Amino acid sequence: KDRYVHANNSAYDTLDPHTVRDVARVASRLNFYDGLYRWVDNPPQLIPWLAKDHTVSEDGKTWTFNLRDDVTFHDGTKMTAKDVVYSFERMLGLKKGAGSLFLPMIDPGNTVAVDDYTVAFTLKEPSAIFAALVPDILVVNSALVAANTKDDDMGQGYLIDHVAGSGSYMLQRYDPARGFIGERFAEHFAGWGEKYLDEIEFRTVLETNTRIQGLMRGDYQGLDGYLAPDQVERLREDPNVQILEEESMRVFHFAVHNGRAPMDDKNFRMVLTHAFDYDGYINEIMKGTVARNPTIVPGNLWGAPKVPGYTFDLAKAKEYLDAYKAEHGEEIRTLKIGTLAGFSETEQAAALMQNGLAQLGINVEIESSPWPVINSNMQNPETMPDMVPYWKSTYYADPNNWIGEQYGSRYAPTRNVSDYHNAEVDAMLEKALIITDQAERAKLYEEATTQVYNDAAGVWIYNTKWYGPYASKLKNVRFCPVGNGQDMRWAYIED
Amino acid sequence: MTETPILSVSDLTVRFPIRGPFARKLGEIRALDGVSFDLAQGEILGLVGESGCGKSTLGKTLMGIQAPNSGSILFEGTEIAGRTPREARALRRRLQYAYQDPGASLDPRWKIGKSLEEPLIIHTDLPRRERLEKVREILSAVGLPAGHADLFPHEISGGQQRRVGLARILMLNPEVVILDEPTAGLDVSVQATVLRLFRELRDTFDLTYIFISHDLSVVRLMCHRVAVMYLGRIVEMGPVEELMEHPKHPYTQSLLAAIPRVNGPRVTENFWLEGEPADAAKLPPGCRFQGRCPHVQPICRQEDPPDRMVGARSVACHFAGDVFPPKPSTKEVQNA
Amino acid sequence: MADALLTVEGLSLGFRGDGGFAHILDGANMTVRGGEIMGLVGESGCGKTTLARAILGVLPRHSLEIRGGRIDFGGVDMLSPDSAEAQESVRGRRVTFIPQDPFTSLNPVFTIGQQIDELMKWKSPRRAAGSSRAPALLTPYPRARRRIDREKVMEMLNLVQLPRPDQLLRKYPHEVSGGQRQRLMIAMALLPEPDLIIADEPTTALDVTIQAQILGLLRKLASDRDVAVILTTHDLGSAYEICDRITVMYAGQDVEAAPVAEFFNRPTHPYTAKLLASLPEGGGGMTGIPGELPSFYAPPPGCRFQTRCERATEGCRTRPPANVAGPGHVVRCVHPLFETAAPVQKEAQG
Amino acid sequence: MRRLEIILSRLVWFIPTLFGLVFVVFFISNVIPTDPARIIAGENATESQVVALRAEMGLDQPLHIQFGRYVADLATGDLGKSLYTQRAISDDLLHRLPATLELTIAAMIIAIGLGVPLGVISAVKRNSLIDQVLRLLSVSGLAVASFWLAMELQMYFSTRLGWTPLNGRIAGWGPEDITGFYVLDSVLTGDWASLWDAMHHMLLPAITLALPAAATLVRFTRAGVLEVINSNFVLYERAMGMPSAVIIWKYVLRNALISTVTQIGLIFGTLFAGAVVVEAVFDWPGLGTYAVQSILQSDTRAILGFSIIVGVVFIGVNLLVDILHTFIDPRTLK
Amino acid sequence: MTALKRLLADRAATLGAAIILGLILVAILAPWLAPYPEDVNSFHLTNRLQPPSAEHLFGTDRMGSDVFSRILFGARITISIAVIAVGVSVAIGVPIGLLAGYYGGFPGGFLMRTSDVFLAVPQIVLAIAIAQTLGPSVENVILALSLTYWPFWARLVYAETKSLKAQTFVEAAQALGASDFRVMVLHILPNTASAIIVRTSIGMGATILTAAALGFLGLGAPPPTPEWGRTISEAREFLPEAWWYAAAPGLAIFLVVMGFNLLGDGLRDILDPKLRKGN
Ligand SMILES: Nc1ncnc2c1ncn2[C@@H]1O[C@H](COP(=O)(O)OP(=O)(O)OP(=O)(O)O)[C@@H](O)[C@H]1O
Ligand SMILES: Nc1ncnc2c1ncn2[C@@H]1O[C@H](COP(=O)(O)OP(=O)(O)OP(=O)(O)O)[C@@H](O)[C@H]1O
Ligand SMILES: [Mg+2]
Ligand SMILES: [Mg+2]
Repeated sequence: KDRYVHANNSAYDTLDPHTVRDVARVASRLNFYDGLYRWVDNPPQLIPWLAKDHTVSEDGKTWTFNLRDDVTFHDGTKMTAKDVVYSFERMLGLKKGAGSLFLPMIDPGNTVAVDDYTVAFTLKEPSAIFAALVPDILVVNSALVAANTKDDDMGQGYLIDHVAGSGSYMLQRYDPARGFIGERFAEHFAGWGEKYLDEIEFRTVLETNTRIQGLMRGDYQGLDGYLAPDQVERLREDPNVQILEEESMRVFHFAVHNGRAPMDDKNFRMVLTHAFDYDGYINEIMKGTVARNPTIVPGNLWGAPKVPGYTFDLAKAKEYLDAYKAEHGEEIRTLKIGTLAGFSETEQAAALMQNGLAQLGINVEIESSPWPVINSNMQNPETMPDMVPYWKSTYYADPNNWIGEQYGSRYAPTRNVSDYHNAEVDAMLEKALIITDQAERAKLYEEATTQVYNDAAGVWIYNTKWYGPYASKLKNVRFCPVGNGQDMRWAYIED
Repeated sequence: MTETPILSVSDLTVRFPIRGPFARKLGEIRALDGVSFDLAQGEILGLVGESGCGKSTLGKTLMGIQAPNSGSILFEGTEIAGRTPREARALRRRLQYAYQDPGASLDPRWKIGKSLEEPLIIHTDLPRRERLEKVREILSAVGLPAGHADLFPHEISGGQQRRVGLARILMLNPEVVILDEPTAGLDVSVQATVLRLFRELRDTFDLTYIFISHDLSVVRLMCHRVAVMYLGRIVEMGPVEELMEHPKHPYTQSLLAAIPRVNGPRVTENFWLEGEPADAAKLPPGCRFQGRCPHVQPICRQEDPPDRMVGARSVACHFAGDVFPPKPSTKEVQNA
Repeated sequence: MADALLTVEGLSLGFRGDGGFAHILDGANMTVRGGEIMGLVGESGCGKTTLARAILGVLPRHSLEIRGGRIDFGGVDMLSPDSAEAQESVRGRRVTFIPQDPFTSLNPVFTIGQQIDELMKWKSPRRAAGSSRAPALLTPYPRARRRIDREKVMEMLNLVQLPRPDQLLRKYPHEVSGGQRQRLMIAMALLPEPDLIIADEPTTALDVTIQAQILGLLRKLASDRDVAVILTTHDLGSAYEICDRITVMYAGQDVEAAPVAEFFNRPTHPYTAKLLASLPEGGGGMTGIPGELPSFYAPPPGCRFQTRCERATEGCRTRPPANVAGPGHVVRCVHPLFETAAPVQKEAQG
Repeated sequence: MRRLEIILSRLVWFIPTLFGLVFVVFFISNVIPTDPARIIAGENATESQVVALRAEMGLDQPLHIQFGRYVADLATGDLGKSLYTQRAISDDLLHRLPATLELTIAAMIIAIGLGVPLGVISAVKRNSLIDQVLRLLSVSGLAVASFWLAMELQMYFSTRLGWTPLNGRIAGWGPEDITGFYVLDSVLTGDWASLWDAMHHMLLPAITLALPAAATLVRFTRAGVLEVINSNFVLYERAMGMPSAVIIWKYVLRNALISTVTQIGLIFGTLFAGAVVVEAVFDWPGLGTYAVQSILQSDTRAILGFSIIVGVVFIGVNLLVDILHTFIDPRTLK
Repeated sequence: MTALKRLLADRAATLGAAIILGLILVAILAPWLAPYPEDVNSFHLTNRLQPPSAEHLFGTDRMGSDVFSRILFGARITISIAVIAVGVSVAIGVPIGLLAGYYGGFPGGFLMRTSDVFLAVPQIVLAIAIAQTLGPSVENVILALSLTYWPFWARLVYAETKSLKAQTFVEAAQALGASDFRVMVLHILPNTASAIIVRTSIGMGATILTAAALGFLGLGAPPPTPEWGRTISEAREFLPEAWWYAAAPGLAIFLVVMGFNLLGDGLRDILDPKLRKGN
């Protein structure tokens, strides 16, 4: 029996596919559940999954999906349109995870089962990104969930540690403190290749160092993909370990508070963009494992403009600073950078920025907080620190995920945390959201992004490469930035 | 002793509750149970009794350190029981208590001189120079070299500590001093010098003493009158010689018989008293000596005997004057 | 005259501490014969307890320094570490101990019965000689012997007039009164059927009436069983009560030893006389002995009383020999109050 | 009965102390700068969703009303839901409790087995070389930061030498779950391989945890023995010629243990607390790891729950110690 | 004077005192002692994670800074955390314990119950709860430690006061007519001093350990503060290769805590007459 043990850097505290939508807990969603479509490969590609195909109505509002008729859930029940409707309404009802992404586009009650194998969604207005979100419509076994619903909780109590899905693996054991074990679901509709993993175990191992040691010792066959370059380097030297390398879409940048002095002045923001040692950071701290990304949009995605990128140039920064001072006076208050506790790259980036600004006579304080704290602070312009270095990951492979969400007024203040408002940019972003022609959309995004770049609305640093550390024996890991390489149905072990 | 007594105590009662968990009262110790006596100016009243019979409690209650449950204490005609702290403080200057353990009554971190100075700081406005002057005077009065002012309590001997304890009290020119077991734990040779000191100080400073002791022979040497306590009560009181020669209470009788006396008859061989004092928390009804008394009668188990005057003596026994110690054994002690 | 049971000869020892060497015992001598009650008297701090503990071998080892002398109990050298095993079998069996403070000398967390059993397990007279080689903690207490021992214990508890002994055995020490505890200690001292009991101020913690009971009991039991007793006390009255002979110590030296009557009526050493006079009943009840004890760190050479003695001369600067002042009465003084003679040869060996 | 009364009077204190604890921790944790509703609502929630959720959770109520609700829930054993995972905190904590208890008990056993005898030896051989060495070691044991020691031990014994497992409680999924204590469960089910594996995994974390505790015990036992060894009853026992092994290991130790037992109660608490960092290093799936995770996720409610459960265990253990005291020290019943 | 002499006579205590003196000197003189004082805030990214060498005694860290220099500067943080937190705890705990012990009764009981509550949870747990609530910073660590540590002193002083209050010399002072304030401040407090000093010395060590643990958990000072606990947690990522990175601050903590403990032990022997007699 072939087993795969994966060491994850955070806990699988819930198996409910509809309440969370983060990369940390993607493995349970991908391996236990199926969506209407599925993202695969890199660059990400949508392939039909539970749905065979779909059509969009003339007005662009009604999306009709034709479902497969050979899908069974783990308990043997056949999957029908009813399950899809139930699942989607559940997502909207829970307002968590992907549900809250759909809520602005579609109201509850607008999803209907046309027949047993046809589902229709009627949106409030045409949406260019609905398609990108379709893989998030993970279908649960409605009968099973309904049977286990207590006090109108929509089965939350049940699904938190049970699986009611049709996915490639069936839940065998689960312990929120340790992780889960999945057993291959032989009757999966997509069938299985020649070789496959009989059992997958996803285990929580919080310590990076322990994960690495465990992989080298053979305790684990795969790790959570984000490793510091020093660690990647170390793993490379181990003969039992292979490092898969992929282009990724995870842009590391400083979100800068554009609404607060002194950053409300473009000259000062220019100071910031020129005060960061991009090369030092990328070449030394990241050991060259990442690529410079001059804007918020990943360079390997369509819609990214060709701009040179700002450089570390204190002389230039000084000029901008002088210009700023000529207008606003000598005095510059101490700036505050919020970092993510436990994510040393953010700390090191902050320290580097602090160092650069210190040489210009600007004082910076660093405050490190856990992600939930800083995240909730960022969502309020009052409490948003002056700068926050963090990553913008791929939730769906569309430029809107980056430029739209980070700098469009529609997303302020929840995801546009920079308090950046530019009517021109907004107009372009809004237009790109409702038209479906990719070429035209690409142009709009390039323009909008260039505008934001010229405004120096943030300090954009790099686009992550993905390094997948796996046991050498593990083959055929199909990496996709959306699933982070954790869709295990394709992989197998070769002795 | 016809003049009004300097101190007059009547029916003084002190009880200590015994508390268990939840502060529940489990019982009480009758440390003082209706104690009455008068003290004349210049008199030395001895107070004897077994350990735990309430001698110190009586002393401390007179002092005002311990509040009585009931009863009155007249000091020169004024009631001092239940005074406000301020008034009590004024009175305390003239009524002082010398602790049983003089070493422990001195702050271990203070030099002798500083401890002696303290009463003056509290009660007078004397400038420092005069205070130091008084300290020197008093040290020589109790027979200590002035250099001792710079020593710590643990650096001097027990006898010297006792002198310091006295000196500290004398700083306030008291009239009545309660000496609590002033010779306990001292060797006979040291004891003798300490006793002489008390005598001398009494003459010099015109003091009245209450002399608490469990050593009858010392009491006999020092006191005019003696009160014998047993489990919180004065069971016999009277002039010292008379009481010692002809004890009337069976307890006094046995107490006297228990003391080994050099060249006297050997008492231990046929000492008649059996058992130990009853638990102060569980006194039986009736006489508190009933459990050990060789003359016990039914009435003793029912009624607590009142104080009876037999001659110059008050005795708390139903049969005072009628009972005598068992005859000492005829077996003569071999003497040289 | 019976042969000496215990002989202490020229015992000289002290403790090394922060302040230097405290020379506590300086050539101390004592002889106890079988069945006699020997009073060891002297003022507080003169070394009574130290001498008693030296015999019992329980002086604090780390600071102790023995400078010379000898303790002999029935042929066993009680001082030399070489005869540790012989000492072990003497202690608790042939020599037992009654402590000063019955309140703290019993182990508070074991019942009285457990403690007596443990004692009898090791020190019962019925225990076969030549102890087993098993580690002490694993040594069993044979059932048969335990039964007999238990009977003897009950007998003894009755003898010391402890009421309801069976209940008493189940009690913890804090549950019985001081007088009863001291009776218990007497019983425990007698149970191993020893030849000598060392009682270190057994009544100072007790009241006079109880003291009278205890002293009487001790005297009676000791003479009934022909057990010798060393009774240390600073209460001359108690010593007078029950002792056959008395040894007086001053500052770590024995100064005079005499039969009890001689002692009180014909004190020959100036110190003894002054001590007796200091008693409240004595003539000097308010005089005492002027001066203070010499420091143990720098004692004067020779007789240590010389600093307070008005008869002292140059000759006192060497330790006087034991002169005979009467039958069984020896004095170490250059200027005795009564005439003394140099000892005859035999006495010196005694 | 006296003992019952003492136990009851201690139990009566349990409730107000616990209440006070909840009070303190609750109010402290509500100074928090985060908005729980926002965390629960998730990144994609709109402002109105957050407001609605806040109302639903009662977070718009004044603090004292929130506190009242919390206490009322607590009385039914409900510690609320984790802000981050939405799981019932009480379930999470109870689920992890056996892991931590198993580790702390193992550490306790090591600490007692090491600390008490060494303390006795150190006292008996006072001022000797062995005493000096033991004293130095015990001072060192208290000076080491346990998280650092854990890291260094792990680095050396697991990474470099490979003698011990790297992390976790067991290699596989463990024995059948009966009590949640792997050692116990493997014995109950006769799963000897798991027993061995579980103990092997426990070795390093338990030792790390036990070291400071053992050091404390050495010190307290030494002091206790020294105090007792100079007492009159030991003098008496020695004068009566009792074998010294019996005196030391039976009479003296039993008395010295009276104060040591109190220490053991306190130490258990510190072990529990020490588990926070040691578990984090060894990825031990217990309360400590949970606490660290909750810290990283700023899951106030979970930390509140964690503090309360540690408080309960700690107070409970001390209660137990008090009760034990009435057995080993008869004087308490006086 | 004599106490100092006795202290110097105790080898362990002298060592402890020397270590602490050294620590204080290092903290004060850090800018002069450190080979690369500027490395606290500046980086040499090309020089990252160098093993110990002549130039870098303890090697370099993830930003290429000199670990040794940062450790020296870390002493300042450690010292100020310990001194302030313990100082505040003493300032709160001692008066409370004194008043509660002296007056007893309901207020005394209440104060002690309050401290019971704080003692009911291991200190680090409470400190974690507080520090994580307030957010990570040195000030908050100090606040958390002070809030959780004062009961130790309150307890200690309470117990001492209660037993001293029962002592004859206190009663004697009262009997002489001394006011409560006088008795408390002049008689009782000085007699609790040695217990407080001993507890404080050992408390410093414990505080440093707790503060380091908080730093390790990410609840302490923000980067790039050279606080020792956080340095160790930074270093974890680079183990086992960069062993020096974690070893140096770990040893520093060990040494300092050891210093306080040794001193505390020594002081206990010297100042506590009860134990002195026992030895
Ligand atoms: N503060 C107190 N609380 C409770 N009980 C007390 C207190 N003070 C004294 N007692 C009890 O009151 C009784 C009398 O005590 P007191 O100290 O007066 O006796 P005493 O005659 O002086 O004894 P001793 O000769 O031992 O000094 C004793 O049983 C004692 O235990
Ligand atoms: N372990 C020791 N170290 C140093 N000095 C000691 C030690 N034990 C006793 N001493 C000193 O030896 C002297 C004699 O003490 P010992 O206890 O033998 O006297 P004692 O005659 O029994 O006195 P008491 O009548 O007070 O019991 C005292 O001055 C005492 O301080
Ligand atoms: Mg008294
Ligand atoms: Mg003695």
